[in-house]
Amino acid sequence: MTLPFPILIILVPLITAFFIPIIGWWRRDLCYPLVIVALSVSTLSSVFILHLVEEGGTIHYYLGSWDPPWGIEYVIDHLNAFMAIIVSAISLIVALSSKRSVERELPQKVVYFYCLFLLQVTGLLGIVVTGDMFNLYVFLEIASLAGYALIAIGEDGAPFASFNYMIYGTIGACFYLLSVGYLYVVTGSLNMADLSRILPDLYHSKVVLMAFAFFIVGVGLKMALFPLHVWLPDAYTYAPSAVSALVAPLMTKVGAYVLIRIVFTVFTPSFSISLIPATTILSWVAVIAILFGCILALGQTDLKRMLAYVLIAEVGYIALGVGLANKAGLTGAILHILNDALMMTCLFLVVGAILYKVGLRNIHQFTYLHRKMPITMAAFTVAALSVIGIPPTCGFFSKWYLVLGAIDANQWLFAVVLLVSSLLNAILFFRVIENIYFEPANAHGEGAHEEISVDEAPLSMLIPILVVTAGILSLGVLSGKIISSVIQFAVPAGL
Amino acid sequence: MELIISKYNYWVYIILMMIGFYAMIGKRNLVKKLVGMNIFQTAIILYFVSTGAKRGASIPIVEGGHGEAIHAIHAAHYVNPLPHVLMLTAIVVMVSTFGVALALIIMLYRRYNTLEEDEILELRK
Amino acid sequence: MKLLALIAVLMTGALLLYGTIDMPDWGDPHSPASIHVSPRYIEKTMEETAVPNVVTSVLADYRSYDTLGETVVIFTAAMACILLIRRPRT
Amino acid sequence: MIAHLEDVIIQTVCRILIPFIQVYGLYVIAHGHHSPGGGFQGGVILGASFILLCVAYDINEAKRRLNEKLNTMFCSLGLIIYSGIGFVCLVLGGNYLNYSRLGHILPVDSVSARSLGILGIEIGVGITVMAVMISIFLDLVSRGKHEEGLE
Repeated sequence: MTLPFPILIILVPLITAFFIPIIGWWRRDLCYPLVIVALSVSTLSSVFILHLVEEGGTIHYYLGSWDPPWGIEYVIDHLNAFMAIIVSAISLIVALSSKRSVERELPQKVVYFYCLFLLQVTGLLGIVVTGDMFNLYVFLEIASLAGYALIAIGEDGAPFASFNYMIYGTIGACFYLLSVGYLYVVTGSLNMADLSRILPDLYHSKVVLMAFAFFIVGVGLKMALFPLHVWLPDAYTYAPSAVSALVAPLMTKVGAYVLIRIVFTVFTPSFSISLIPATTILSWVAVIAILFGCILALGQTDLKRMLAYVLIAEVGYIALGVGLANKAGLTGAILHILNDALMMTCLFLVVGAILYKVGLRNIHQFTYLHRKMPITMAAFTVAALSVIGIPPTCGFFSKWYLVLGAIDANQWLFAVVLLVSSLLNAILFFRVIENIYFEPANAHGEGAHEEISVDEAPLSMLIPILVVTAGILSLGVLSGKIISSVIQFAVPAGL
Repeated sequence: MELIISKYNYWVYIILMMIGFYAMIGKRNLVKKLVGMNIFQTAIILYFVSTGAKRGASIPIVEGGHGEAIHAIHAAHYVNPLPHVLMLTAIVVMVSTFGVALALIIMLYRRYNTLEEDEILELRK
Repeated sequence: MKLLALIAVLMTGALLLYGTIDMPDWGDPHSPASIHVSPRYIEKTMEETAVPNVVTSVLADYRSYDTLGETVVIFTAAMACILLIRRPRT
Repeated sequence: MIAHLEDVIIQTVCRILIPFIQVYGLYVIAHGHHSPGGGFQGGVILGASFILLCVAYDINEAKRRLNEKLNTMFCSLGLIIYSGIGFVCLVLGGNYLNYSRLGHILPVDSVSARSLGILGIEIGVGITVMAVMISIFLDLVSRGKHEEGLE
């Protein structure tokens, strides 16, 4: 008998989600604690499972006790466990901070909001731990459907943004499904390990080539890689703030995880790198995505929309790491998944706190905010420094590895682009920080100093922000340890 | 020519899928987009089911399963059940997506009183 | 815009058609899909699950976790519809 | 809004037909082992019988027989049955959804236990699908108000 921890990661939030509508009819205020408990159990299980993986190697869990090519299996290696911790921990933090803003923004729909919140997290976790192509599709759809609904209940433009997201998301998911079908018709298998065993004999088949191409397009749509990003800015700008903080860091990162799985596990590196120039194309697209995201972010005055464009650039970083396809580059990409998830959570939580407290989102109106909300603004500054890549914060280290990877691959241009993008990010965030910390010249009168007293966000929002900020600072110090104990095993062999 | 005749199922599904795909990205009416989405997903279902076919095989319900003596079962006598199972799942996913999409359309109609994309974009300015 | 869409659609269609050249013929009993995984479902369904309908035994037993996922998908759809358009009673 | 239409023929025919439709739905769920059918198909037929009731009478009539609260609970109940059966297998020492473990608590051998487990989850799926169909239909036709007839 195998230990049931792999399934508990999924099962606890899932079953809690079934009970929430029933309990919600009876007592509405029980929903929030239930969500917290379920996500805590899930987080603890995933931490424990990483521990097990470190000690005993890859864990296989056969659902229904059927052997892999026939049944569905859960495969948990270092990369899966790492991703599971990111997803469950970040969703726990976002859930903690969501209480006040949900009660204000959606007073009558708290029950169903939390039900869909849990279903979304379940879907993301299911994508992360599964070892079966079709099972991945099913959980992808759970996460997407919950995401469409959660985004659509935001402010004025939200339903239309969500509708567009749904059209693009469905195209992406269908392309993924079609590729699964293409691989199925030439191999007869749906299991990832089984596929990677059979596929090398078929690498010259046109079907496999098309399947690979449509995988990249489908997953690219889901993770908002540059030319396929059109749905993202609107959707994440208009979503309720708790939802932006959940979906923005996690959905794109899980997409990036699926990309890494397909490029390096289902297809071996020899196919993706040598046989077809897929990784080269991917890295060029990623470079354009980075520059495009940074430059368009410069033109935004709405902080949330600006962050959405920054997110497109961040997805570009991860795709660049995958596209470089060497050890340093991929280490940087996987480390950046973690760092970027933290940075984006922190930034979107801060935006949520500002919206909750003062209701402002135009960066030119942020004057005096540093006196009103000093702690939140300090957290914002730390996260901004991390996005730029200033050394003690964690953002520096993943960019460092990406630059190293670019140099290893003899692509000096990519290294230059990474540095230029840091510069652009610096301009971008100092524009905001300037508005927050430096008072306008004409307001240097006497009265301006007394009027504004400290009026911080409520504790339930402040503590998660502080936890994430502490994470950003401490992971910078710990990144060497994370790489040596987890990520170096997660990088596939043969690179 | 032989290529087309022996693989006509793929041709049919690709033509259907492209009709749906064009409606999804080319049409400006939201309901037409949804109809395109349905055609698109149905085409994929058609593709999957057609890959399960075997010439001269019967439906995948084992004969002699009703208490009579079980003969030797040959896989070649029954069509491949796995694509059918996968497509049951895909149909349900399709129906669910369609339901949520209709709910979104009702929300949009309540708010803007129109379902033309251009008019909605005009109103949002 | 429509022209752009048409070009994208035609290109995708051409790529898909190009991919079908190497696919097995329709109804080929020796295609890889018919000989790798699925024969076990058909041959062992009676002795392993006692269900003659192979689709049911695969759906609800061999790949039952997928079926759980798909039931969760429609549950999600119901919750989404309630969240989006049901008006709470005052 | 369409005026409330009382038509004796339609209502009588529906009253006669609906029980048969529902029995057929139950048959499709239960006979999924031996013929095409199963939880999804049967659940949709059961849901359709309620939708027919809504069309022939109005929403209030359908809600009198299956109110909103009960319906939402059915949505969850089916999935709780499904995941509960899997969880029982987990508690009995097997992997999740390994129905052969049910043989430890049921008076059957492990192969028949798998067959029974399949029946159990088909019932769960049927309940959820039925409730979800009704719920989505009611939300869509009444634009979420659940009060008037078909608008």
